[in-house]
Amino acid sequence: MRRFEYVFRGGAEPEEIRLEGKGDTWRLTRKGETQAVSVRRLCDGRLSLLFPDGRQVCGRVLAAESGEVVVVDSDGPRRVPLADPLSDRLSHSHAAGSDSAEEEIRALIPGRVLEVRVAEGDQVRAGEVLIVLEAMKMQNEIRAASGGTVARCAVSPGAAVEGRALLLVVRPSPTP
Amino acid sequence: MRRFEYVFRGGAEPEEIRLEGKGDTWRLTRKGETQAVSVRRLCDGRLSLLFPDGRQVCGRVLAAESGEVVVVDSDGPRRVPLADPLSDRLSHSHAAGSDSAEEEIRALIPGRVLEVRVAEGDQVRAGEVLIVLEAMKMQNEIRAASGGTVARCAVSPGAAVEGRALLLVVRPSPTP
Amino acid sequence: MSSLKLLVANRGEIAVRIFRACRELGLRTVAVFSDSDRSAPHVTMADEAVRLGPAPARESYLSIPALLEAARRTGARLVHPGYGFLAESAEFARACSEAGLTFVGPSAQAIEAMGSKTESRRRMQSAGVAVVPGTMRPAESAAELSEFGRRHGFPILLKASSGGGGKGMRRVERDDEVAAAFERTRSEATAYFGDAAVYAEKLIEGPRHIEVQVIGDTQGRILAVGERECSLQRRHQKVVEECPSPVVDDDLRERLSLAAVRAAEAVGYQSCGTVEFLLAPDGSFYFLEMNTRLQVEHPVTEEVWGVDLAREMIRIALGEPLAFRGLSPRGHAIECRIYAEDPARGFAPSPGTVKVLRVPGGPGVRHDLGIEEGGIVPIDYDPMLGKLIVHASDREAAIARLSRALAEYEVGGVATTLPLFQALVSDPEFRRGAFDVQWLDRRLGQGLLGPTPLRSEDVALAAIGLAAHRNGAEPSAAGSPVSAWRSAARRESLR
Amino acid sequence: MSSLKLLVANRGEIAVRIFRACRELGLRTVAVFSDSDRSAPHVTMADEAVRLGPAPARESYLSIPALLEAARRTGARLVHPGYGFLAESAEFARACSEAGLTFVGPSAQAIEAMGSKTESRRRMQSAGVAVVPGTMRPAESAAELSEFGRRHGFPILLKASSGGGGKGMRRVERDDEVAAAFERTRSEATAYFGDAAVYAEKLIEGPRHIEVQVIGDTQGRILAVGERECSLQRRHQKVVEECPSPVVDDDLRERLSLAAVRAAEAVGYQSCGTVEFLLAPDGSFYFLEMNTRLQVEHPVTEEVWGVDLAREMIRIALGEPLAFRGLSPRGHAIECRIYAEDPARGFAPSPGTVKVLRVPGGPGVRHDLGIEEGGIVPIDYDPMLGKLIVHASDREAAIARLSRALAEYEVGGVATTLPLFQALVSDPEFRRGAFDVQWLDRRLGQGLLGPTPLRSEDVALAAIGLAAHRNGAEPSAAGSPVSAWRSAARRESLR
Repeated sequence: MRRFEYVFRGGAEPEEIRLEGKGDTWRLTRKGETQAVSVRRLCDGRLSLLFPDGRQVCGRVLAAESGEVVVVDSDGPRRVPLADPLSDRLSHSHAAGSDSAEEEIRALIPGRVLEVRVAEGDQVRAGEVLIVLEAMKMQNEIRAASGGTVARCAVSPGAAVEGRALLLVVRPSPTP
Repeated sequence: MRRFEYVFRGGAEPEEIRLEGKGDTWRLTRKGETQAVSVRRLCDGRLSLLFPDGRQVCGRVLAAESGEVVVVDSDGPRRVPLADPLSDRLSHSHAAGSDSAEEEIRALIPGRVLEVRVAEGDQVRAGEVLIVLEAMKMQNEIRAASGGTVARCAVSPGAAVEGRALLLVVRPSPTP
Repeated sequence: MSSLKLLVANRGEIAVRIFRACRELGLRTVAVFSDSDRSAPHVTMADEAVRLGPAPARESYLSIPALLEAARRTGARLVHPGYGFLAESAEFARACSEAGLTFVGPSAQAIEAMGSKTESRRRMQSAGVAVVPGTMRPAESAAELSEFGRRHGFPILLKASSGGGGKGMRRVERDDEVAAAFERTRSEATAYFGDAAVYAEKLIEGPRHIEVQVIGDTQGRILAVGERECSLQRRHQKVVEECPSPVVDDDLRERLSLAAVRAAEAVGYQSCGTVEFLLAPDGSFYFLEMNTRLQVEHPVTEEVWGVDLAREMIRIALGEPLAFRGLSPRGHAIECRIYAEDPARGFAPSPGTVKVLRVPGGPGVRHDLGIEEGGIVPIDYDPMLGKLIVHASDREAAIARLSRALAEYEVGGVATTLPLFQALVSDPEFRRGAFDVQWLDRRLGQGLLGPTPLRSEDVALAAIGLAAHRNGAEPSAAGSPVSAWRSAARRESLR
Repeated sequence: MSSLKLLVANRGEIAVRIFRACRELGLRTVAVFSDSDRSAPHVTMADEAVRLGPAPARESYLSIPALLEAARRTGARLVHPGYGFLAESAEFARACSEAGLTFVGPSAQAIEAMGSKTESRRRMQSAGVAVVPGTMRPAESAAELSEFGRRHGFPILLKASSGGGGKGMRRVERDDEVAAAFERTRSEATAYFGDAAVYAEKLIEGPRHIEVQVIGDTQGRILAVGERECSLQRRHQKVVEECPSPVVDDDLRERLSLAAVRAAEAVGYQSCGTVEFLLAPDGSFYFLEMNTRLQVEHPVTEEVWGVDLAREMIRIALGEPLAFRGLSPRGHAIECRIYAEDPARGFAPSPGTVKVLRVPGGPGVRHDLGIEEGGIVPIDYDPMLGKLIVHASDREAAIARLSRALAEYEVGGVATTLPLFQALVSDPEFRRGAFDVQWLDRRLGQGLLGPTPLRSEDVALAAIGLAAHRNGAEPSAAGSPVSAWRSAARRESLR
């Protein structure tokens, strides 16, 4: 008998999910209701879940950033805000205290800087285009993940950058 | 530098094949002629060979009985009589001395015996149908690999047999 | 997506095929499975799934009570039998309707009428469809058979009434052979089928097996959708099917279609079905039987006639009229049935795990498969992995395409019939379309599968393959082998 | 098999596509590769292969000397450029003929004539094919542009002569904006293309991108083979193409075809080519440009019109006449370009290793892929993995089929544009066919890719996936995981 506990943050309130595994069957408890799920791992790594009422779902479970899991099934990839209580507390407290943490914006892959649309000190909105990078013959807009102030600008137009190279530093504005 | 030697028995005479490997390149020597072959292993286990004159072949190499190798490429699976000198000598001398060795005929998979077309003492020709087995809803004819005399008959019609179960023993007739 | 649910009382490629049609129609899919199929593709692709029982078919896919219970539990309103298993069981069709379920197929009456050799022959004759001359009912005596032979001319064929699939048949050349043959056939019939009844048919020499696809809707419209060439058989089992037949011209197609529609009308047929004919070299043809279900080889008709038969069959069961008035053919299609059988071992079954599955792509290539890489071919059921179907502008182009596709096709871990098809596509008689129902068995006897000559590249491949292993650190592809990637993927899927 | 050899001066899915056509025509295939492609599918499927040079295209796939040398070494008589790279280089076409090679494409003259915006416009006008009103030649002054705007009416579009792919364009609403816009466009043009030349065009509002497939043979016959709907573009890059267009009726098709054939005739076109038009909401259309090559989206035409364009293109280059008189369309086809780009990250390129590749099967599903599972998407070239093409009886059925196929499609290891297509098939405006060339960019801005709601099954899947790992000994499928099988297969392949 194996026991596990997770916190799901997809709803209004954090929700606790409990699991008890035995052989190919897992007892899943949500909102006080428990059901026995038949589980098989396919040869390509996917899991097939069969619920007591007959519903079947088959998909792959991938790790994402802490506090999230990516499931890939017939609807495509989707992020599930789920974590064990410890990492949940960590990532959550982190999120809470991260108002002043600076956001480092880096190049995903090697390329050439085409445009730099902001300067140090500029106020930027979440989703605003900061830099246009050319890589794999494509122009890629690099956007701000959250609103804030450009604390540092590490590159200029025409510059060639390596993968993971630092491009900008944005200091998030305090969350209201 | 890695060196290997093999005996190829596809032709009239046994032929020696020499190989010298260095990085992704193998120097292959046949009939006194040597050529450098560029070799890559693909992610699914196939090998791609590129010859100096530009010819490219891509296929999988599987082990078969000693003294043979199976190659699977765009023409489908094919047996190549190739072995290192030692196993070549072994399998060959074995073949030479195997005139009197009895051939045990076994069921490939579980099934039910439908017909037994021979009795102990019968003379059988190579390829002759000895037993008809029903398995996977199919009738399967089990044939003699070589000509000889039925030394023993271990089953009778209607019998259920397990995989690898002994069906018949055939004593090969001396090779002329 | 509607909440209407369809349960497929089957497994393998046909269950997958029908589920795909359901997806496209917006129906929810319900799979059933035996203990050896819990992880099979038809289960893992379904919206819902129900266990029927242990592996043996009679305890799972043939268990009518278990199937009805599965439908009840999931609230499925439609039940599709696929082919094989209970597809031609009037009892199952009747049980479904009695349980208030919609059986996706013809009426139990139509199944029954066509299920009986003698009854169907009777109906065909009264419908004016030619049948092979024969003693309708079991013969009382050898004399009866001699008399039949003298009237219709020898050779004649003695058949066990309960026989099938080529078993319990005996050819009789001359009158003076009848008595002995009658006795032998009776005893065999008793042994094989526990039924001594034997009847006689006129033997048609060098015949082809041609079948016509029919569709009838609940409004009473019945259409013929061209013929299929099914003469390529090994031991009376279809191996390769084509549409159209290389020997059927427009006029003959017209006459075959007319006869097929008459046959379907004779039983008030309201679904997809197939009327099988024996075509004699002189162009005359005779009704053999009607398959009251979706056929394994339905895809070649779909490709050439541009119709989705699986879809239409479901729409008809829902009471919808045929979605088209008439159809016209385009190009030529060929289907290869890929069985887990070893051509090098007399086509012995080769169950096991499919370790490698690389399938061709590109234009005019279709896959109806019931297995995935890493999947297991269970020993309990028909060993067909699925079908490769090619379609091109004409027969020659289709054969070229098939040859190209086979060169890209690799199945590892189990032996398959792929080498048979590779031999066929380069056989001059096959390419000319010059074959009858016995041709393939004859050709196999003549060494169709003779050893293919070794190219020097193959010898090099074998030698370097051996060496590359022996010396461990063998050359690797750009990146690491898939096995590593796979396990990486699995690690990630679990981190 | 003839000893005639064809070299494809390209890589990826188009090289694979052309090699398949060669196989079916009985031609020997010669691949060329850069250092990052030694193990790529187009190499491992070819009869012969030659290294061109290092990864960067200008040192490999763009190196005319290296390509000619490869042809010389292998004795290839035909050279097919595919698309991209040197496909529209008159210089390459000329170099091939001078080297005594048959270039599988139109004449260098035709490529040149259609390669120049101004020259092609001139020819179209004299051929009586409507073009978008514009100042044919680079403007000397802003005044010139104002005058043009006043004559044809605002808004107008300023374009850099050397521009393309949507870069270096500027919309001008009113006369008094012209001067400033002219200056800004000139400076951008200089920065981007090192060429200050700027011209003006009348701006067509809410246009669709419709193109017509043409084929001309060396006997001088030129046919139009229907249109393709290519309005679904992201930042001026085609993403999804259809055949036929949901807004083109028989009459409009007739007129488009006539114009396309005139355009091809104007340059004596003898190959497969595509004439692109801008279709205004009022039904008027204007010649945009002619692509003198095989198009990425050629498969949708092949599926609907039942013609093998890649095959015909080669036959024509061999001097053979078109294999058909006329063709007729059947059903509806849709192509999705699967790029290694991450929709969740503003479509940033996502190079890397394709760890998982599961593709759909069944009726009406075609794959033109340039990569295999375990393969690497190199950073040096266009990030398209390949194309998914579906074909069904009508547009609604084709969309249902596409939706079904996407549900079966999985690519792991690199992010792809598959989620974009999944969002599209359920978008009401896409389903109605109500879109123009700007629609997709607008729709993406409006959150087309909004987060899909989580089902309780997904949460269970996530939780059990985590747990099953944490506790190591997780449930396994019947049999062991493929990774194990794979390595087993590898062990055997080395024993």
